[in-house]
Amino acid sequence: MERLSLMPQLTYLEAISDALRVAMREDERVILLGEDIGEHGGAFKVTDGLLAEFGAERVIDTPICEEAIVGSAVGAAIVGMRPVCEMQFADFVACAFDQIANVAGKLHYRLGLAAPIVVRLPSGGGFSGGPYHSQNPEAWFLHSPGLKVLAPSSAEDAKGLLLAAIADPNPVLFLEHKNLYRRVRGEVPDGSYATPFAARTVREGDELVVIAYGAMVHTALEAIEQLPDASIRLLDLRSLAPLDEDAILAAVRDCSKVVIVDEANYTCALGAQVSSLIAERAFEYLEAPIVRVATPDVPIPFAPVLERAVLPSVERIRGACDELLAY
Amino acid sequence: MERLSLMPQLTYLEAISDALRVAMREDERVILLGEDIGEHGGAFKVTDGLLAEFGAERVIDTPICEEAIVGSAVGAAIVGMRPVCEMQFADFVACAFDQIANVAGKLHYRLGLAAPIVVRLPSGGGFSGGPYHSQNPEAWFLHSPGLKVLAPSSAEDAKGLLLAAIADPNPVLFLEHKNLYRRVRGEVPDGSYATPFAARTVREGDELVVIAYGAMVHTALEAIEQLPDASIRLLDLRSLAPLDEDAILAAVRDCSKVVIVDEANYTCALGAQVSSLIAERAFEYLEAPIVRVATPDVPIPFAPVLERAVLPSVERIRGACDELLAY
Amino acid sequence: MPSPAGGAAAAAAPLHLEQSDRVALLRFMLLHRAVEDRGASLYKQGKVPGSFYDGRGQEATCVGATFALAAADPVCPLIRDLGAHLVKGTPPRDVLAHYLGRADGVSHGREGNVHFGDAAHGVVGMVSMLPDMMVVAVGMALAFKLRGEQRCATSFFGDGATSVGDWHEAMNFAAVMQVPAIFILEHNNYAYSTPSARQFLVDPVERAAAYGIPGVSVDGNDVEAVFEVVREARERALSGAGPTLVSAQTMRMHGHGLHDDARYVPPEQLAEWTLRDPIELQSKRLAALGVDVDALAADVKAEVDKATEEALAMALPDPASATTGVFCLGEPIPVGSGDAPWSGFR
Amino acid sequence: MPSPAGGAAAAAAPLHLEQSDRVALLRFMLLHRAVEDRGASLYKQGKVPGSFYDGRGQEATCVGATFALAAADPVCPLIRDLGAHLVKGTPPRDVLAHYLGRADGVSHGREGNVHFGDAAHGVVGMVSMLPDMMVVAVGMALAFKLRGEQRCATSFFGDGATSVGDWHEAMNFAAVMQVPAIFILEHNNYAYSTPSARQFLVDPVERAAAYGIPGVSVDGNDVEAVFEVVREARERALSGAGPTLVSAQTMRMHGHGLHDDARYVPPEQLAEWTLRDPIELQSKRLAALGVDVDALAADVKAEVDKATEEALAMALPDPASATTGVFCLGEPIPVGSGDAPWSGFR
Ligand SMILES: Cc1ncc(C[n+]2csc(CCOP(=O)(O)OP(=O)(O)O)c2C)c(N)n1
Ligand SMILES: Cc1ncc(C[n+]2csc(CCOP(=O)(O)OP(=O)(O)O)c2C)c(N)n1
Ligand SMILES: [Mg+2]
Ligand SMILES: [Mg+2]
Repeated sequence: MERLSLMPQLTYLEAISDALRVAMREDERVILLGEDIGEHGGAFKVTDGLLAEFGAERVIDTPICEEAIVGSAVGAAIVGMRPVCEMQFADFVACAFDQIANVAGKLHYRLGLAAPIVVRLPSGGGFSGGPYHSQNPEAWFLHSPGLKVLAPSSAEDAKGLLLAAIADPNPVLFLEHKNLYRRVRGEVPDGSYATPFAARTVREGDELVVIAYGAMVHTALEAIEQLPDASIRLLDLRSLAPLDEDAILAAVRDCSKVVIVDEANYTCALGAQVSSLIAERAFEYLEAPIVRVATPDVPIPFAPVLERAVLPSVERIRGACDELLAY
Repeated sequence: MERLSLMPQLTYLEAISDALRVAMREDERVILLGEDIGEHGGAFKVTDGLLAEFGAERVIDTPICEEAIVGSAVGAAIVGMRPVCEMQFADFVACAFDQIANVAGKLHYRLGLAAPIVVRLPSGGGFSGGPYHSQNPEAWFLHSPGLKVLAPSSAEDAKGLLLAAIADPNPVLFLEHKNLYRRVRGEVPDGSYATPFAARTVREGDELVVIAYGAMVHTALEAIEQLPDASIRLLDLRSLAPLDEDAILAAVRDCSKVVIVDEANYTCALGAQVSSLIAERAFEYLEAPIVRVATPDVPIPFAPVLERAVLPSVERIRGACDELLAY
Repeated sequence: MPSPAGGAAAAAAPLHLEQSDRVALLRFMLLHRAVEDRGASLYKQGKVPGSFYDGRGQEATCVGATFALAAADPVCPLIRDLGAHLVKGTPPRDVLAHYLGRADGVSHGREGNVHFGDAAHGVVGMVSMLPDMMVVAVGMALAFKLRGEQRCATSFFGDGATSVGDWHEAMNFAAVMQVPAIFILEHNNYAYSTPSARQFLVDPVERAAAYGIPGVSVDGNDVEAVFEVVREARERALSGAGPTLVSAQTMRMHGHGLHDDARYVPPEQLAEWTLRDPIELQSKRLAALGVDVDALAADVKAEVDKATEEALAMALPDPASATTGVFCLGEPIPVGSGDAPWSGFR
Repeated sequence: MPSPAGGAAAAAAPLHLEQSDRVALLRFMLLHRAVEDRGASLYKQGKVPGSFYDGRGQEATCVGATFALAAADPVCPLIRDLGAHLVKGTPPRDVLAHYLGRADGVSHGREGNVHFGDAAHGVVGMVSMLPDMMVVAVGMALAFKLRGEQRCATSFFGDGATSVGDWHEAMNFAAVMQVPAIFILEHNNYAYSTPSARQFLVDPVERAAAYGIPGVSVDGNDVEAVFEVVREARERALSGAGPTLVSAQTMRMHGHGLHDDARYVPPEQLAEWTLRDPIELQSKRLAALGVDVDALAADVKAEVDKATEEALAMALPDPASATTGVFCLGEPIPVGSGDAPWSGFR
C-alpha cells in the first residue's frame, strides 16, 4: 500500500484509540461498555479521552459483570446500536463465555437477528502477567460458530481492522496484544478506512512460509531475519475467522514447507486448524512435515524465567525453520 | 479383552449409572451435584435410584447455578471429597466455563492443589435437540490446560472410564453422548475396574485408519462395514486429553492414509489437533491428504432434515474413505 | 398459598381496560392454550420433532403482561410464554409451522419447541441458558434510554432461573443504569423437578429492594391484575424511574415438558390450582358481563384448526439451507421494525 | 460515612480477646503493612516482576477476621488480604520470595503478586476472576457439613466483586444448603477506579436477608470489632445456622495497584480516612494499656528485614520446571493438612 508521508506515527495502542474515536465521531450508534473505561480511560488507557469527548452516555463505565456487559451489548445491538465492549484483560472473557458463545454467536442463524457487537480483548503474555493476565483465548471462539475473530499485529491493521469490526454486522472478537500496545508503532492513515479480513504477506520468500498472527508476527520476523540466506515468507493471518484459506494454501503451494506459530496453548489452537487445512488441501505441495511452534499446554507462569520457557521464542521459531530448511 | 459370559448386558446409560453406584459404594468421598438429579434421577435418569440408596447428603439437588455447581465441587474436592457434577445438558457447561477453565484447570499448576472433580456432560446431537441441546463442547476444554477429557463410545468403556475419572486426582470432563444412552448396549463387567486413558483399536486394518470417538465411532463403523473390500482400521480415541499420540502415530505408520471424524464443529476441533500431530510427526508415512469429516461451523439445527445435513453421516465418512482409498 | 385468584379484581371493573380489551385478553389466553394443545397432539402423533414444552396454567401472566406493552416494546419470552408471542402478533400458523420444523416457520427449521422469536414483531427468541435473555433485555432498554425513546424492554423468567448469576448481573446493572426494563418472574413453584423451597429460602421478589428496584407481587393467574402491574411498571420505566421486578405467582400445571410425568408434584397442589385456572377466571368475569365465551372459544378453535392445516401443508426446509445464514451479510434489521397488529394496550 | 473508628470498641475491653491476642492483632497488621511496603520498594527497584497490589488501610479486616478462625478453617483471601496469609502462618520470607518469583516462594514462580496461597496452612490462593473463590468456599463448607466437621470456610471479596454473577450463586447456594461459610465483603469504596455508587445503588449487605442470610456491618478498620463479628459468624456456622455476610467498611488508601495514581479519589476522602488508620487505632488502644508499640514495630521491621534478605538470596526457578505439575500425579493433599502455627483464635 502506497503511504502518504504525512501519515502520523502511532503506537498500536494509539491506533486502537484512534479507531474508537473515528468510529464514534462517524456513527452515533457506536457506544463503549466496560469496567473503568470512562474517567480512568481503561486499565491500559485505550479509551483515555473518550469520555471527555463523547460523554458518559456513550462511554459507559459498568459494574464488574462480564456476562451483563456482553449480553447488554447484544441487546443494544439488536435494536440498532453498535456497542464495543472492553474486557479489562482478555482473560476475563471466560466470565462472559456463555453470552458470547450461546447468545451472540447463534443469534443470526437461529433467528435471523444480527448482533453487531465488538468485544475487545487485551490479550497475550510476555510481561509476568501470570496465569490470569496473559491468556490468548481466541481458539475457544474459533470453535464457536457465528463469531468473527481478529488479531492485528501492526498499528495500521489494528486501526483498520477495528473500524471494519465495528462496521461489520456480526459479533467480532478483537484481540489486541498487550505486548504490542506500546512496543509497536507505525504509520497509520488518518480518518476512516477498513482493513480487509484477510491475510497479509509481511515478507516474501519461496523456500518456507511462517504463518503467524498478533505478537508472534514480530517474534517470527526476528527469527527470520536471523536466517538471511533462506528465502522465508511470513504470512500474517490478521483475521482468524474468517480464515483466509486461499492465502494460506497459496503460500504453501509456493513454499512447500510450513511453520505455524501460535502464542496460544498448543492443543486445538488455531495452528492446529491451519495445519489440518494444509494437510487436507495442499498435501501434494508439502515437502516436509508441518511444524508447529506454540505455548505448551500450561497456564502462563509468572516468573520471567518460566514465562520465557513456555512462550514461543525467536530461538524456537528459528530452530523450527532451520530444521525444515535442512529437511 | 476376554469377556466372562456372565457379564450383564447394560446400555451405555446403565453402565454410567452403574459406575456412579459402584464408586459411591466404594468411596464415601464421592458425592453428586446437579440439577434434578435426586428424586427425579436427572433429565436422562442417569442418577435414578441413587438418592434412595445414598441419601440427599450425597446426591445433592442444586439450584440452577452451573458456576456454583462446579466451583463448589472444586471447593469440596480440595478438602478431600470426590464430587461428580452433572450438567443437565453438555450445552450448559458454557455457564460454568470460568470455574472449569480458570479455577479447576489451573489449580494444581499454580498452587499444587489437586481438584479431583468430574463434570459429566450429556452431549451430542441426532434427535432434534436444536442449537442448545446438541453441542459437543470438548474442544473448548482441550484448549484449556489442566483438564482431562474423556469420551467413551461403548457401555464397557463408559463405566470403566467414569470409574477411572472419579479415581483420578485431576479435574475430568466426561462426555456422555446422549445418542448412545439407550442405543448402545454391551457386556459390562460387574464391580470396579478402570479403563485406561488410551485409544482402543475397534477394528484392524492396514490400508487406511479412521480416527473417531464417542458416537462417531459407531457412525464410522457403519461406514467401514459398507466397504468390505478395503482393510480399514478404526481407532476409538476414548481419552481426548491426555491424547494417545503413540496409538495415533502407530496407526498412521501402519495405514498411511487417515480420515478423522468429529461430531463437533470443524474449526479447532480435536480433529484439527490430531491432523496437525500427524502432519508434524508422521508426515513421512502419509500417502495421501489427511481428510477430516466434521460438523461445519454452524449451530446444530432443529429440523431433522437440516440436522442430518450437518452432522457427519455414514455417507460422508464412507465417501471420505472411498476418496482416500482411490488416492 | 395465595388466596383464590381474582376475587377482588373481579369485583371492580379494571381502570385501564375497556370491555374489548378484556375480551382480547381472554381470546389470547384461549389461543395460547389451543395452539399448545394442538402442538402437543401433533407431537404425540410424531409430527413434531424434538421435545415439547407448554405453559398450561400460566397463560394469564404472559398474555396480561404483554398486553400492557406497546408495539414498540420488545419482549423476551421464555418457555411458558407462548401468549407473549401471540399478543405481539406472531400468527398461530407460523408457531405451529415452527413446532413442525417447516421452512417457513418462524425459525425456518433451525430452532425447535419454544426457542423462537419473531424479531419483526419485537419478540426476541429465547436461548436455553437461563436467564440469559434478562441481560439482553437490559441492553435493549439501555439503547432506548440513550436514544431517548419512549420504549421499554421486558424479560420473562421462572423461579428456577433466579438462582443463576446472570439474573443478578441483570438486576444490578439495570438498577445502576436505571434502564426502562421490566423483569417478570413467573413463580410457578417448580424448576423442572425442583420445588422452589430448594431453589431459594426467600421469595426473590424480596431481593428487589436491595438492588434499588421496586418489587411487586401479583396473582399470576389473574390476567387483568397482571396487566395492571405491568402497565404501572411500564409507566415507571418510561418516566425514567428505572426497572421493576414483577413476581407473578402461578403454577405449572403440566410436567416440565411432555416427556415429564411430574410425579414429584403432590396431587393436592395440582387440585388446588385447578380451581384457579386463569382462563376460567376470565371467562366467568366476562360471562357475567354477558360476553358469549363459548362462541369465542369456538372461534379460537376454528382459527387453530385452519392454522394447523396450513402449517402441515408447508414445506420442509431445503437441506442446503442448513449451512447458510450463520453470519449476517447485509444491513441488520433491528428488532421491532415490522408492524405489530396485536400491539396490545393502546 | 461511618463514625470515627472504634470509639465504642476502644472503651470496653473486648470480651473474647486477652491482652496477648490484642497485641497479636496489632503485630499481624504491622507485619502485613511492613511486608507490603517492602514488596513495593522491591517492585520499584525492579526486583519484583509483573504488577504489585497492596491492602494499605485495610489490614484490620483480614487480620481481625482470620484471627477469629481456627487452624482448621480455610480462608480464600483476595488482593487486599495479605494479613490473612500471615495469620494463617505463611512466613513473610515465603511471601516475599513469591513476589520475587523465586523457586521456593509459595507458588514456585508460577504465580505472582497477590495470587498465592499456602494450602498446607489452609489458605486457598485466589484466582483473578472475581469473586470465583466464593463458590469454592461454599464447596469447602459443604464438605465440612457433610462430614460433620466443626469447621467453616471463609471468603473475602471487595465491593466491586458483588456485581458479578458468581457472588449471587454463592450467596443463594450457600443459603439453600445452609453451609458453614463466612462471606466477608471488604467495602473499600472503590473497585479499581469505580466508586461504589456506580457499582450498586444499595449496600450489598442489605441483600443478605433476601437470601435468608444474616448480614452484619462492621467498622472494617477496627480489628477487634471485625474479630468479634467474625467470631460470632463462625459460631453461627459451626452451630449449623448457615452462612453469614459480614460487610466491613474500610477504605483503599493506595491506588488499585502500584501503577495506579488513583487521581479519581478525592483528596478529602483520603484525608478523612487517614485519620482512621487501623494500625494507629489499635496502637493507641494498646499504648493506653502500657504496651510498648514502638518496640513491637521495631521487632516487625527486623523480622521483615531478615525475611527480605533470605528471600533475595533464594534461587530463581529452573526453566525446566515451567511445564511440570499441570496435573497431579500422586494422591491429593487436602487443604489445611499442614500445621498452622499462628492458628488464630483459640
Ligand atoms: C443455565 C441453565 N441451566 C440448566 C438449564 C436446564 N433447564 C431448562 S428449564 C429448567 C427449569 C427452569 O425452571 P424455572 O426457571 O422455574 O422455569 P419454569 O420451567 O418453571 O417455567 C432447567 C433446569 C437451563 N435451561 N439453563
Ligand atoms: C470478573 C472480573 N472482572 C474484572 C476483573 C479486573 N479487576 C481486578 S480487581 C478489580 C476491581 C475490584 O474491586 P473490588 O472488588 O471492590 O476489590 P478491591 O480492589 O477494591 O479490593 C477489577 C475490575 C476481575 N478481577 N474479575
Ligand atoms: Mg418455575
Ligand atoms: Mg473495592
